[in-house]
Amino acid sequence: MGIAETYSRGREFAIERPFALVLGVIAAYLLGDLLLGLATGQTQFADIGSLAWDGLMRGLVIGLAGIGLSMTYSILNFANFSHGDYITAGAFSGWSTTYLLAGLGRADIGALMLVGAGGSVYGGTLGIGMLSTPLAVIAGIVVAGGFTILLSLAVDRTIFKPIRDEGGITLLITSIGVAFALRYLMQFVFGSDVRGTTAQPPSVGLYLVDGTVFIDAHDITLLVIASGLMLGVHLLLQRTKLGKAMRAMADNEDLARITGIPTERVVRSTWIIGGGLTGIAGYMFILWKGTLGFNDGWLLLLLIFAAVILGGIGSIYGAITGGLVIGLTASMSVLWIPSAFARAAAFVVMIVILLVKPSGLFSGRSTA
Amino acid sequence: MSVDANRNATSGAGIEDRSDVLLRVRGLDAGYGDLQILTDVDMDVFDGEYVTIVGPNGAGKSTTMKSVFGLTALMGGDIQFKDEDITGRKPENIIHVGVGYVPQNDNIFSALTVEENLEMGAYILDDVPQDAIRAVYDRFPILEERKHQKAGTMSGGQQQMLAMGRALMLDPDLLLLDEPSAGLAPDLVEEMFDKIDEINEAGTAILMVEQNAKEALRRCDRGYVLANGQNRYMDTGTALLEDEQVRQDFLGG
Amino acid sequence: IGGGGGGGGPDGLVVIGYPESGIQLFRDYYSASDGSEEILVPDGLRSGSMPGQVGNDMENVTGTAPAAGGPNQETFNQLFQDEYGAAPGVFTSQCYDSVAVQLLANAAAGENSGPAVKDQMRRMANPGGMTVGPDNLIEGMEAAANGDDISYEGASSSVNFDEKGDPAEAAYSIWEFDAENNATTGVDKQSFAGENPDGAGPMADSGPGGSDREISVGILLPETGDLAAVGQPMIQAAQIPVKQVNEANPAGISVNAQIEDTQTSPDAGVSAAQSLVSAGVPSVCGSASSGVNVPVSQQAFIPNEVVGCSPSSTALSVSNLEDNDFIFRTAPSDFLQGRVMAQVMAERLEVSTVSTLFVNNDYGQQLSERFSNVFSDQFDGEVYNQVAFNIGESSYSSVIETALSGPDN
Amino acid sequence: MSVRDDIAARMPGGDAGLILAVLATAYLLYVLAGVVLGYDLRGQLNSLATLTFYIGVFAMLSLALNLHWGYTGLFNIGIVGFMAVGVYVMALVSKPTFVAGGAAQVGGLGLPLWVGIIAGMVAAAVLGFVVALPALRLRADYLAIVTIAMSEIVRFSFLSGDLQQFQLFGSKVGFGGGSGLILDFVPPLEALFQSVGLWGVYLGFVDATKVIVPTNPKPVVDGLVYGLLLLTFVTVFFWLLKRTGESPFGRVLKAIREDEDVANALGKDTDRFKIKSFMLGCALMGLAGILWLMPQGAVTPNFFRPRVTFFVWIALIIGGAGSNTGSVLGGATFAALLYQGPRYFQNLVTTVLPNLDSPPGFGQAIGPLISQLDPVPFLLYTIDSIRQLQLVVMGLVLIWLMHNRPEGLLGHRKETASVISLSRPKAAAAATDGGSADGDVQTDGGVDVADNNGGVDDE
Amino acid sequence: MSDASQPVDDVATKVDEGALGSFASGVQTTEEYPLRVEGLRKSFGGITAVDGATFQVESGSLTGLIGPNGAGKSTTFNLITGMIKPDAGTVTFNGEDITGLDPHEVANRGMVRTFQIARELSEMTVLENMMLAPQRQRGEELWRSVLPGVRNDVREQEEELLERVWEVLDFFDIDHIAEEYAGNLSGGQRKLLEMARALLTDPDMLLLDEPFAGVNPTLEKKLLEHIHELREQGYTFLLVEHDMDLIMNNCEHVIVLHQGRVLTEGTPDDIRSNEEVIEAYLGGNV
Ligand SMILES: Nc1ncnc2c1ncn2[C@@H]1O[C@H](COP(=O)(O)OP(=O)(O)OP(=O)(O)O)[C@@H](O)[C@H]1O
Ligand SMILES: Nc1ncnc2c1ncn2[C@@H]1O[C@H](COP(=O)(O)OP(=O)(O)OP(=O)(O)O)[C@@H](O)[C@H]1O
Ligand SMILES: CC(C)C[C@H](N)C(=O)O
Ligand SMILES: [Mg+2]
Ligand SMILES: [Mg+2]
Repeated sequence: MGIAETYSRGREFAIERPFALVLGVIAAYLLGDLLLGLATGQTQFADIGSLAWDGLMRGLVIGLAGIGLSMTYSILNFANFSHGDYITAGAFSGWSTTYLLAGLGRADIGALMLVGAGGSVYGGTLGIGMLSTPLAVIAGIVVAGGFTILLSLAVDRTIFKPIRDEGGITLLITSIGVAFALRYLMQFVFGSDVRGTTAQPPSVGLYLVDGTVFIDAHDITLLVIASGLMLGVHLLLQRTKLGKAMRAMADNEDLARITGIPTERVVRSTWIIGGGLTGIAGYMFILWKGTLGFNDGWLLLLLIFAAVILGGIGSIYGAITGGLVIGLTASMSVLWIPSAFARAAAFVVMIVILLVKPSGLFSGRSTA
Repeated sequence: MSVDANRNATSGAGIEDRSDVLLRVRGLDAGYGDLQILTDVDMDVFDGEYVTIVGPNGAGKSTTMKSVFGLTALMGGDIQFKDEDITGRKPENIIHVGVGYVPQNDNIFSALTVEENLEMGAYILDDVPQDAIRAVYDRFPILEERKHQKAGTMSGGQQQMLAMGRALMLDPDLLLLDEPSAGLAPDLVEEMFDKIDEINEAGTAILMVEQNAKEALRRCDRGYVLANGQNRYMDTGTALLEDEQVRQDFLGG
Repeated sequence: IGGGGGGGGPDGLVVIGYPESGIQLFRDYYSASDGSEEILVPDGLRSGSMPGQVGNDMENVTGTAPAAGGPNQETFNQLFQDEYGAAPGVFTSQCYDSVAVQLLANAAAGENSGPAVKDQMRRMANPGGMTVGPDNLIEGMEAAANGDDISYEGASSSVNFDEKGDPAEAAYSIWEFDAENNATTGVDKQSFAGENPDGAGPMADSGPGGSDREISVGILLPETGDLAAVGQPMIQAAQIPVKQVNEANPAGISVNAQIEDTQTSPDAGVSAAQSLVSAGVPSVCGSASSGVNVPVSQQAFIPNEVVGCSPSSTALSVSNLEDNDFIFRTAPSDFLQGRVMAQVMAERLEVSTVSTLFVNNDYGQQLSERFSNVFSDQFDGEVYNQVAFNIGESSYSSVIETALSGPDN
Repeated sequence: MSVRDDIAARMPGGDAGLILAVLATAYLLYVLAGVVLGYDLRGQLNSLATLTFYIGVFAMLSLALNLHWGYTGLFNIGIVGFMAVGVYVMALVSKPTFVAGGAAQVGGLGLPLWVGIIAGMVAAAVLGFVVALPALRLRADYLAIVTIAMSEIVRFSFLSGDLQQFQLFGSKVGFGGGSGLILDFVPPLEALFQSVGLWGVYLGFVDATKVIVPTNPKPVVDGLVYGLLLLTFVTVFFWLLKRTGESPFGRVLKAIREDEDVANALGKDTDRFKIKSFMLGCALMGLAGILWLMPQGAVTPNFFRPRVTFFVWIALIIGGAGSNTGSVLGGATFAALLYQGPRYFQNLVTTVLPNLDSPPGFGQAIGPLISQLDPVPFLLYTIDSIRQLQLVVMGLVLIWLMHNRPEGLLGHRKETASVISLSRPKAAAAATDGGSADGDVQTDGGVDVADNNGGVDDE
Repeated sequence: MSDASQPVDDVATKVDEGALGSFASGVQTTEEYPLRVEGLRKSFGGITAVDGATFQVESGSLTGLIGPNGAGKSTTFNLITGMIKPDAGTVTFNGEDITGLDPHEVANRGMVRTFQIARELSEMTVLENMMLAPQRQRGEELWRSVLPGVRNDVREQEEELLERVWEVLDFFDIDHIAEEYAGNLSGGQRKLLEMARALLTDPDMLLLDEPFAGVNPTLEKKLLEHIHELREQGYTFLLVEHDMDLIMNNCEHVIVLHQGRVLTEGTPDDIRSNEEVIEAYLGGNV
């Protein structure tokens, strides 16, 4: 049936079974359709391979950025709509650094710092890439993480902290304000143009049954860095008291304070971890796709929300799994539906999960 | 001994002079936001003492407790604990001076398991004191049985026990209990009071709010009656129990 | 096919879009394919920055675009170069022409009134009378203010309007990217003369003219949004005739040009147009993309009797607007460009199987449709897929995958 | 503690007075700006018509949102989705049937405009129902995410080539894909006046205005009349929602907002109430969308980006969620200051200080500031970019409001959810005279309970 | 759906049935045992909270439901009132099978519960909280509330309801906080509000989950008196309470729940002397 046995309570129960049945039928149909396509040669293995790889890459970015969102969502109890723009901010700060290091002496410093605003410098011309300018890229990653940490701490300090007691929706609305301000400030500074950031990275073609799947150096970089960071966070939360304190706070903040948890410090740690991952995710996203625009993070945000909800708010494994599911859905859905609906398909998956299992796949298994 | 209704609660029994004072609240004005609930409340707890606060619903009993723990808007007065001024300190710091608190509502982490709740009780220590957990389990065996259950799915009474257990993890000098017996089955009420006696006898001072007033006053050393956010009576528990006026107005005859 | 490897995919691709999304699209294309397809792009993607932004030389890409094929193209190029120190981009000459004709028509009309300017548009542009171009615009203005008849010969074309307000003749250049110099180079040119190369349609018999007055003109082009890269040089070009006139003050005439940004978005475009209407401009150079031009014309220009003359909106639907003759354009309809593209694809690139990837708006849809019809009907080609893509996505891998796969997937 | 503390109490004329005062101020500012900009009379009227238009649409939308959020606690951030469905369905129904050769790529069913409008509202309500059925069981923030995702799905659907054109009842219809639809039906005002047989009268009136606007007065008059029409709709929305709120129905909605389980345990079929409230709000959003786009001549899917939804939220929050008067005020303030304001500001600056040569990019603007402490280029650049900064300003306003006045301009106003005042009835309750139903519109809810001990009937 | 959609006009008609007993609008119970619970079972994951509970409640009685913490009392309430759905078993109310109905449907049939942990509607005033309670209000139909003309009916009904509301507020001694937001009440005040609100729904049967926990003894006494009064008018009460004195002195019938099952039932005296009960619950101190 494809749907794991899950215990259900109360009302969910009534709707779960028929839903599961319908879902199972749909899944079977899709699979059959795909197999038929493969058999008749309509669909090719290499197609599936490249789409799956593309989806995996996207999923890693979404998952990495999702961890931060998920953490702040559960601990501070609000859906942070400015998270997408933290991603963009991380990307701009990191790429500004990369441009500067890669292009120093070859172009105007102002143009480099503004990441080639208005077409003043091209990343391709500077030959930026993981293999060609590794130092510039690594420095960019570090700065992206660091800057986003500072940004999120500053925003928290000045904007979220004073109204922390007001409840999730107040904070949510405020975060929409932050998102607007941040996004268009970045547009003001860096311009509204989309710029290409890298030279074409070297790639290898993997031959897959009936065609080639291209995997390039930046795909590999993304894979390595994202999995490394995910593992790191897992260990951090598992090995320290922080993880437990975060869960306690997520649950009942007043009581957490009464039991002596330094809540402000926990909040800060949350922003530091979440912000850092988010900034790096932003940087890696740009490295992978090769273009940078002021809207990038915002466009990703809804997919990240989908991933986080899918996985279960507060769970880092949920965020990662959700990210992969959403990424793969968005990419691979074109095997069945017109590509115009690729993003829509990801949202539909999220809505369906919300109906079947509102608390997400990994509900309850929070941070550690 | 009967107490004059208008007499200032703290003026009797030579309380001002005792030197072994643990908690001293003077002239406390506090409330929520701009709304003032407490007016000029005075209260003392001495080393190892067992003090009960009773009073009608909405009198400000819980507010008093919360104020000691830094959870309300303070508008005046001061609070001393062991000669240290803790007025206006944050709750997460107050626990370090040796005060434990079991709130009236919302007193467990519902998404955490029972055992994790207990561990959180000892958060400020570097390591989880296994013996403290053991001691709690010995007191409340049901908690051990359910140690991996989500606390939020425990019954009302079970939650109350868990909350007590959590506050005991640090072996505090003063334990603030807000209606610890509410919702407990009679055997447990009894047991709970016995436990509190035990805890008290082991040296922990208790400041407790109870609606089960007769039982509470019977057991405690001293009691306060609070009404309308002000001190009304203060005396030994038994004296209050016997006071006709108090019985009539506050103890249901 | 997972990129170029196996068979089954088309040999050629037509990509219709704008630079902002084109960068991502081509990046995704180059990482999914070995670049063995012949790619043909129209005017929208003619931007010299593309190879630099894409990080690839884009050698397999050929382009078409309405040419700056007018008699006075060189003069304009020089003017632009002098003013801004850069080579003029796509549609810049059409911009110049649009504003220049409006200024002449306004001078001839002698009042800042939409209907009056409308009546003079063809009288100034179409043959008959003194020949005026970018180099002698000042004399032309004097003559127009004097009530003389004028035939404007532009930078982009001869600028003769047919009865629909479209250019009566058109030229297309075939171009390639020049990655070295961040530029595009024309490699060929193809001209069309319509049925009435001299234009047609109603116009005034004479113009009252008048001196010592201030002429208003609006410029409604995209400074931001998807067409920002193309739009900014267009705005610069549109300001050249204004500067020329203001410097020389022919017949005491000065120009007050009001610039508004459409943000390449219909609703922002309509508000911007409303504000131009409120400011009382009788004619406007704009708007750039067809997706904006149609609503702006319908909502703001036509009812308020303001002349709209777009320098670059090429969609077929613009010709068919019920416009009371208020809507003109100096860029030719994609009816022609679609044909040119089919021809280039079939004859120059010698490709017989293609897919198209088009930006999901008026321009993309209609051009893709037109191309596909001509390509299969007249050149015996086969069009596998016509794939729409939406602007502003962060990845186009899946649309590219679809476009590169076999027929009808 | 008083249930109300608000500005309206200090305002002569109460709520109506407050609304009028705000509107008057906005109009005055715009007239002044027009004078500085050198608008002629025609330009002035045009600019006021545009202002009225946006005040109207934002007031309507925030009223509808107030029903969802202020009353029922449904966090809907998919407003554009319902607007889109409203307009598109209306277009599908009312566009004339397809004829080849026109500018329109597809046709419609050619039914009268009012049929289309009703169909559009119904469609929006039905979409609301579809979203509501499953989503209403979800937490507020989940509902938020589902609704915004839904609005994107709607946009993608209208963008998609698959719905671009299809056959319906034998006519070639469709949603036009990314090109959108040309709204080539009879202009709404013409349709309206013709349906009541006043078209001739109207044309006569337009002719008469030639005294004021000598040439082609029609678009100007059309714009103004349409603006007034919108304000009429605002009044109708207001009346409808106020009655809805101040009733036992509204009371249940309020209870749902607070704690759904309690309402349910008290015997209220909460799902039904929520669905009704949600559908009503959605239908109104659909209508607002129709009224917004109907006169625009064309509609494209990308108009319906989420940011329009957020505009409506900002408008509502400025005014104060939970209050209908607040919603109107918020809509007006938002439209006048944040939505239309920056354009005027920028034009004013360029008119007053012409020939300012602002630097082309941020780099050139900030350079002199850093190297020579010369702020002029930066300021010029800032003014030149005011339109982008407009959204920054909106964001900051939102943050500021949430910090300093989360209850909105109108203050903490809780309109009592009851048809009558809830003060203690006099022992011998004054005989009720039933009150005139029309009186409802003027008083805006919950006349201070404490001040009104005397009468049961406060209306 | 339910009959909520057909406004019944009798809601407010019985307002003046005498001073304190005015909540009655005629109890229609004809059954001897309006509530029957049979084989009710519910488990959560591994824990069986209610395990085949079977009991019935006699018409017009004040029946106590007691048992150790975690015995399944609140869960039983939740199952009866439809807050959660049982795994097995049936609930019959006034002869009708109401198993698995939604809470509002149960409430509409005349059975209303209060919550162990009071749940007030914080941002509504006490008055609004109270006005919410009465069933089948005409104005709950949207069109009636909106359309001119019809709205006058609604207004009339509101006025009648309001009088009743004030009476009840007076009785529960919370009239002085009538205009306060419910969220600002103290723990005990919330309980009072909760019970007052439940009574206003005019039920045949009330399920009270520890209504006196945290209520001041003086007030408790007064409330009890009133419960007795209502009972004499024919209302049925099922009461969860841990205060044994209270149960013993007030209930005529007591059901003891233990580990989700009925351990025993009977008169207070039976219970008091039952070995098993003493063992499981009373701990020998009665
Ligand atoms: N968060 C709050 N905000 C505003 N007012 C409050 C708040 N909490 C309590 N109050 C008010 O403060 C007063 C005292 O409340 P408190 O909870 O201290 O009473 P209490 O003596 O503990 O009563 P109970 O025995 O019923 O628990 C009450 O009138 C209550 O309405
Ligand atoms: N949602 C749930 N998930 C898991 N276990 C639950 C859930 N709800 C209740 N339980 C368990 O079911 C048992 C019965 O709980 P219930 O709340 O009915 O007890 P109770 O008799 O009301 O106790 P008390 O007198 O302490 O309120 C308890 O052991 C509790 O832990
Ligand atoms: C500026 C151009 C690329 C616009 C395009 N020709 C269109 O009609 O949309
Ligand atoms: Mg209390
Ligand atoms: Mg219970």
